[in-house]
Amino acid sequence: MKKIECMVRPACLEQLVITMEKLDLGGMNITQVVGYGSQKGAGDTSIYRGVEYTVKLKEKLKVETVVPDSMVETVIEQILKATRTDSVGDGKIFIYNIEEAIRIRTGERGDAVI
Amino acid sequence: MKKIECMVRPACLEQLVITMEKLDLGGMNITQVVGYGSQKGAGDTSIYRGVEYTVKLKEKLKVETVVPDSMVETVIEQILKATRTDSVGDGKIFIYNIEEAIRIRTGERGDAVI
Amino acid sequence: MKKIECMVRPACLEQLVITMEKLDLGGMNITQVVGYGSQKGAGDTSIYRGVEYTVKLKEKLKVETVVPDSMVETVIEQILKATRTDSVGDGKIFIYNIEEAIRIRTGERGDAVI
Amino acid sequence: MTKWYWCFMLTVTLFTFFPKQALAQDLVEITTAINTVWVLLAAFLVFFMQAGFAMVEAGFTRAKNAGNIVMKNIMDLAAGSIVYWAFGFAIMFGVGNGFFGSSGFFLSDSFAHLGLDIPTPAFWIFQAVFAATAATIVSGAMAERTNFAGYLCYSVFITGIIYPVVGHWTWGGGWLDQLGFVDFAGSSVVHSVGGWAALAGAIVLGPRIGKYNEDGSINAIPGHNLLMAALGVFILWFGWFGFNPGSTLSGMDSSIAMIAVTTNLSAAAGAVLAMIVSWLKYRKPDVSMTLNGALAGLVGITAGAADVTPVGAVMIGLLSGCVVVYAVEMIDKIHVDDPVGAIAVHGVCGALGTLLVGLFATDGGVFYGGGLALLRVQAIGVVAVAAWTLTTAFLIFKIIDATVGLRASSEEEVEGLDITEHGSTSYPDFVPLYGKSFKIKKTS
Amino acid sequence: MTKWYWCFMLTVTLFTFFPKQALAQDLVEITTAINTVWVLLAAFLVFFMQAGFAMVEAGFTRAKNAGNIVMKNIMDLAAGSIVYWAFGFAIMFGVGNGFFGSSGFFLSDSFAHLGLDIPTPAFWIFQAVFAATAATIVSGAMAERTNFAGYLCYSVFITGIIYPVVGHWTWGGGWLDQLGFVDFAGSSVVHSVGGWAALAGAIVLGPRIGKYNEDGSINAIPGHNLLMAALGVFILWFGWFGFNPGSTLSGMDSSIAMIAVTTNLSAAAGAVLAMIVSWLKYRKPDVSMTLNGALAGLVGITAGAADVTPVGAVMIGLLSGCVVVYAVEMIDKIHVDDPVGAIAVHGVCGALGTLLVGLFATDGGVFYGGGLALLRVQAIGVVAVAAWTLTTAFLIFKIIDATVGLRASSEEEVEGLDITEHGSTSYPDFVPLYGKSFKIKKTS
Amino acid sequence: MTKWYWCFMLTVTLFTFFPKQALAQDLVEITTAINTVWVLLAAFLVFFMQAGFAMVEAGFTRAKNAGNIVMKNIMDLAAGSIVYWAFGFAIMFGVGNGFFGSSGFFLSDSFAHLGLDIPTPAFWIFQAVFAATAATIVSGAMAERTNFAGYLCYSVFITGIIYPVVGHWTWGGGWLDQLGFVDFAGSSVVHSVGGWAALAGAIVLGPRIGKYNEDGSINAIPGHNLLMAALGVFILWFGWFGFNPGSTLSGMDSSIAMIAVTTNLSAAAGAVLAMIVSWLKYRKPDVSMTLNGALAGLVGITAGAADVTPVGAVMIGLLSGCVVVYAVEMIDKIHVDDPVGAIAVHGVCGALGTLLVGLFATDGGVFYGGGLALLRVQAIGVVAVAAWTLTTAFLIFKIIDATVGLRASSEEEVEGLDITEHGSTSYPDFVPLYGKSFKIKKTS
Ligand SMILES: Nc1ncnc2c1ncn2[C@@H]1O[C@H](COP(=O)(O)OP(=O)(O)O)[C@@H](O)[C@H]1O
Ligand SMILES: Nc1ncnc2c1ncn2[C@@H]1O[C@H](COP(=O)(O)OP(=O)(O)O)[C@@H](O)[C@H]1O
Ligand SMILES: Nc1ncnc2c1ncn2[C@@H]1O[C@H](COP(=O)(O)OP(=O)(O)O)[C@@H](O)[C@H]1O
Repeated sequence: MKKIECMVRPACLEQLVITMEKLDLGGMNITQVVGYGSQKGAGDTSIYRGVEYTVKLKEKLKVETVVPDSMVETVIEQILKATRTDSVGDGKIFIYNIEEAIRIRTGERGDAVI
Repeated sequence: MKKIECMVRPACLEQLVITMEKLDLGGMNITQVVGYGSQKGAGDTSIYRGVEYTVKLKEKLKVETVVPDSMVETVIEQILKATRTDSVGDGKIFIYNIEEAIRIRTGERGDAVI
Repeated sequence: MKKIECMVRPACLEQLVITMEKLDLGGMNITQVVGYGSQKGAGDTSIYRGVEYTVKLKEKLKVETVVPDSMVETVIEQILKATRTDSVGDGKIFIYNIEEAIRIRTGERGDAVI
Repeated sequence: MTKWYWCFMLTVTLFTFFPKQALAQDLVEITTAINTVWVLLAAFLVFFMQAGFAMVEAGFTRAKNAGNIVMKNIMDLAAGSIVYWAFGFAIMFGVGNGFFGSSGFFLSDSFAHLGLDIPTPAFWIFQAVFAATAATIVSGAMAERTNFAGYLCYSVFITGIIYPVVGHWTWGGGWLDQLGFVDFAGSSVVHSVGGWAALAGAIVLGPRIGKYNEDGSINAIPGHNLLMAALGVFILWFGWFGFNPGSTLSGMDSSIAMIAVTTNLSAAAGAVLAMIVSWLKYRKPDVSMTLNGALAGLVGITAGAADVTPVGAVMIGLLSGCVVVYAVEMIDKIHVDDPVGAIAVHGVCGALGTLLVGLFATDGGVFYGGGLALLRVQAIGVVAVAAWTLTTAFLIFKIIDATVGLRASSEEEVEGLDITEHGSTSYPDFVPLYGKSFKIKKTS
Repeated sequence: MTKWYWCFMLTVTLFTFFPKQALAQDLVEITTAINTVWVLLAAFLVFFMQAGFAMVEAGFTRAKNAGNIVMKNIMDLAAGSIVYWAFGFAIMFGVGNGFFGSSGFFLSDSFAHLGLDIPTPAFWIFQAVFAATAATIVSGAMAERTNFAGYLCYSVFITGIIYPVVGHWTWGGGWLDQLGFVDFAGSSVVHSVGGWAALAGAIVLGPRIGKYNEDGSINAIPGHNLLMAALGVFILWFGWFGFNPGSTLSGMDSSIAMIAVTTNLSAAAGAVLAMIVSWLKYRKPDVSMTLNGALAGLVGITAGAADVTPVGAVMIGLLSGCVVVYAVEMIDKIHVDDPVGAIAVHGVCGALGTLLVGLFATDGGVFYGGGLALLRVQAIGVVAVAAWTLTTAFLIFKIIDATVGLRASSEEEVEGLDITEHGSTSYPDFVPLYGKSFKIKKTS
Repeated sequence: MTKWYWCFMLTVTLFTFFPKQALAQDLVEITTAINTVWVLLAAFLVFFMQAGFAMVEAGFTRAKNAGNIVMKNIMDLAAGSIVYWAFGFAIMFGVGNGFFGSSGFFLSDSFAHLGLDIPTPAFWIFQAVFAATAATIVSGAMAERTNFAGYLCYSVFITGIIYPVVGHWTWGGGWLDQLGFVDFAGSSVVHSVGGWAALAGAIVLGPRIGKYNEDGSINAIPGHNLLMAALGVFILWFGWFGFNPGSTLSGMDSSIAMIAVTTNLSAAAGAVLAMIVSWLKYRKPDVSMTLNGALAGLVGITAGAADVTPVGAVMIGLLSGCVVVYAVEMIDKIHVDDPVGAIAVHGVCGALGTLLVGLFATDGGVFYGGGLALLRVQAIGVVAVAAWTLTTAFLIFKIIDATVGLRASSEEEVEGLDITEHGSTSYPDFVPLYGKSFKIKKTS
């Protein structure tokens, strides 16, 4: 099993959920994060009460889903399709290994639960 | 060391903390997430100002704790005990490997810090 | 690639971002979490409307950054510098392996994207 | 019959009828207008207290029930207005016996027997917002676990019967009135009625899940928005300037100024002392207790606002501010779960304030040489109001519980009443993110 | 010329001039004072409705646009006050023809032709806050996607021209007034004007991104803070007690009391019925619909507040509360995106309330034996107001769209207008954490 | 002594005493009632400004200090009311010399020397809420870093001494009054006093941690809830209609209408110009600056509300709205950390408004041919108020700092004053989740 963790723009969420649903993925989790990347607040100078400041951290969503090894590439492809806008700040996808998964409701383990 | 990451119902938090405390675990982290799983909003049609909509994403808590390899099974067992309600939406537990842990306060590393 | 995940005090965020920027890291993510560790609410008894209670969970920030293997030690060192206050509750750093990273904007993979 | 006689008669006649009549009529119109303007504006201020109650109650409870609390408050006001128009007002102020009135349903009959200086509708609206206040006090104590339909049933009963009967006793010429019971603006009639009904409701309902542990120890369930709660208290304090000074029903009555002063001083003293007491007891000045203290001072002074001196008002405020802290704790200790402190603030301090009139009233109070007569009457009133309200409210809640159902299921309570009762979330953008609840496609 | 004659003459003279004069003058001063105090306090209450609108509109929309909504509301009031002082008031109440006035710009000329019992400035401020109300209704329907500069342009036009012209027709002695059109406090003049302008605006703008799917199905975009929206509704209800009773322009007029009663009963009935309808239709009592229902009842009664009985008021409230639910749905179904329901509440229920005067007015209403005459006049008024407002507003919005730009870019809309239009975030601590937006160093 | 003589005498006598007396008495009672009703309602509106201040200050600061700000505001009002009753009022309005009064502590002596048309208690409550306003202005500038006990000490001093002394000078018959100083409703007496005390407090305290960098550059610390701040501004604007028109102390005074108009126009102009200036300077119309602009217009007009024309009011508003933007920046640039802009709004614009009376007063203003005499007196007043307030406030803050302690420890400040000072969290459900702070078992 692999966890696919991607940082995406909040506006992409709806499309992403639709995509995931079509792939019939077992599930996913979404977390509100603030991110810092190549964007680095470039060009985004705001002013609050006369003080100029750079918004260094952008609101992003972290979407995590655990999938069987076999599905990893398909999922990546679909995520790219759903979230790519070709402009800086689109985000990243990270993949890492999950050793075990357990469904709390039943206690069962393995690929079947995800 | 392993990280045990579980997605649970918000209502289980109190029981979970009590459990963790009894196990004398080093620590844990809790994050608010919204999840999407087998529940898939089934049966949960809401209406806002005359428009029917499905609540696709459920509020869950992500609870993470890093434990020595030896404790993994015990912790899983206890988590199951604390959070299992036998109804859809109970959540999942994922296990993965942590290569190193460092206590910021002292800089020390290894199993001792967790 | 490794992910460096650290739980730190909210007050350290600014210093941490400055540090990261100096290291010229590709990016990072910040999540609000509540943590439970050696602090265990010790000494922090609050009272709400006549009822004494212990604040078991402390607000922390989870800062995650994915870096090439070569940079791990430097980054750890810098994080320690930025966030260490030598008092209980400083937090932990966890390191784990990331198998792949993809930049959504371009689809490119590998160390180059982070 | 000489000319001078005619001249004299003319003069006298002119004086007797002409101008006096015109003048008298003009003056009556003018004083009526002043009284009407005053009573209406006071009624509007009292009306606004509904917003204060909603904010205090929502602020002192959890985010997952905010919408439900708002609904209960709006219905206390909306359904309450209709019910009070149809029944309540007739029972309270209609011609009747010493216990209840029975004429004037739907504002149909004359209310001339009241001898009002203002139009009946002005009196009605002032009384209607009072009735809504009594009703809405209860929603706070029953927050976060009540079945909405059940609550609605109760709301109809308190505005239609429980409150009007007590009102008739005291303000409608009933037996307490005839005893000489002093409850100027309703420490007992409004606040204690609300507070004791809240007590009955909280007992019948039982505590919220997670409030009390098996070993009897108590958990804190902090309210979700202290800033809103504080806004609510400011609004209530503001509205109270309609509640008390307005209860003269006359802008011509120059005591309205002193009533505003006693009201303000008592609230101030209540807030200060509740803060100090919480500081001493808990080592830190507690925000929510201080807010309750201000309300306690306001409730306490309501009975005697027109009958005490500023010094008396400060004393009443200090006592109320102190008592409320202990009352909140005590009620919690006997495991009656009142999330907002309504029982302590309105029930206990309402009774306290009514009794204190017997001590501090410049006319008849113990401290002003009046002996114990007034105090005894006040005590009778307090007991009678408590007995009537607790009995009827308890009965009604039990009946509702057995029929419509009073308590939400534990699943509903855990999930939050906003979603389960109303299918909505009060803060969809925050807990925890944007777009959490969007529809993809009905068929998917 | 005998002495008694002189004596007689003296008596008569004294009576004729001296005291009467003094008295009459005193009495005029006094009644003017009562009227002035009343109108001013009513104006202050109406002013406060701006806060209510801001809270309702912000509460019913998403957090990322809260600051933008606040800005639009403040500017409707601030720019509106200036514009109404410079132009609007002159067009509405200046000497003119049946269609518009044309004297008294900048409050310069005399307004003696109005025959007011109050000082002109008192009348002006009462009217100015009405104008601001009409303007601010629109901001809700156009929320979350409007270019701020474009909105400002529109705001100037509605307060300067669209609203004052309708006002002149009805209250300024214009043609509708002469027809016998009854719109006591502005169901049509204020609320329908706002509502129809909102309709024009929402049509020209188009829906928010993500509101309607390609297959025509509708998505819900829940408002971000129901508690704030509820507070807003309470504030509006409170302010309405200035809006309607204040519209007598006289505290001496004893009907103010009954007007307060009809206003309150209609609002109450509206809330109750909207709740019931939503309960039946959606299986759960909907919070936001109930809130809209209260407002619908208030808008509905505004035209006839002084001309109907309490029973009539309840009926008008029930009808408005029912209609508003269906109107909200219908407007959504034809894909006009009105995030807060302004068109349904103010446009539809404003027109409905105006028509219902033709049925329920005790003097001239169909149900009181008045025949169809009044109803016909009311219908003419409703149609005329709708035609004028829709035409001019549509035109103005189109012109703004073609010049300044009316719609925010889709990037701006997705990002949120708070950041893109104003460079600020309304809740920086919550979405999602402290210190999110701090400056490290200008040069870094 | 003929009969006609008697008849004549009778007539005259009747006229002289009888009716006139009765009439005069009635009329006095009536005008007193009108004045009392007016002053009381105005006082209630001013009271409500406390809620506005609390919301503005909490909204413009961080969530972790919201409860602390609320506590400071409530105590300014509650403790302030008690202190002003005990001392302040006597110092301000008691019989005394040109610098302070010294009779009437605890409202004990007669205040007949004031020659009021209203009962003393009505005057007292109106003045008491003014005193609370002056006090509460300061809490904003000292927000997020002040020791609560230290703040309480200061609060007692400003309501008990600093403010009453200035009040005595100007409104209590003191030396400024005798010079002909015009400060109708307190641009200087209330707002500048608050603003300069805020300046002294902010200087003694020093800036919040993280506000200024070592290289002198400035960081923005955005307020946590702009919607609440906006609500606060609406409430303040609403309350100001009590503050200014109420300061006639007479509802019979027909200038109350014009005062309401000038107040509103100045606020409107202030908001519009602050928006425009911020738009030009920062490329985007700034929400918080616009809100400050409205307040600046209100503060600016307060001195001259009764003495300027609508055009003058608009000019004063425009100037205030412009100046406040630059003042906020300038104060930040000299590293005085004022999170809510209290010094700029109340101190600077209060002084500005007082001076502008010397230009725009129709009676004596430079632009109305009055020469420089009035302007000079106004300048003397401004300087005197600033000198007195800065000196005494600075002294008191230094003494408190050295004894009770004025600044919270840096740990407390970082953690947030809600938790460290009051042991509570204002938004436990949001930052970041439900049930964050529950008790598991006392013994565990
Ligand atoms: N090395 C990294 N570790 C963790 N998160 C990252 C990293 N780099 C980027 N991110 C996340 O991805 C988001 C977008 O990345 P950014 O570099 O700004 O855009 P792009 O990928 O288009 O160059 C960032 O806001 C951050 O949340
Ligand atoms: N493959 C997955 N990856 C990540 N999180 C998941 C996955 N599947 C489920 N979850 C999380 O677990 C929660 C509960 O899962 P769900 O499938 O609804 O219930 P159950 O496990 O009882 O079938 C989801 O809301 C989601 O947060
Ligand atoms: N085993 C663990 N797994 C996950 N998070 C942990 C663990 N131990 C500690 N943490 C996180 O680190 C934070 C600080 O740790 P704590 O033990 O209180 O302080 P210290 O590291 O100084 O002893 C905790 O609040 C929690 O968020």
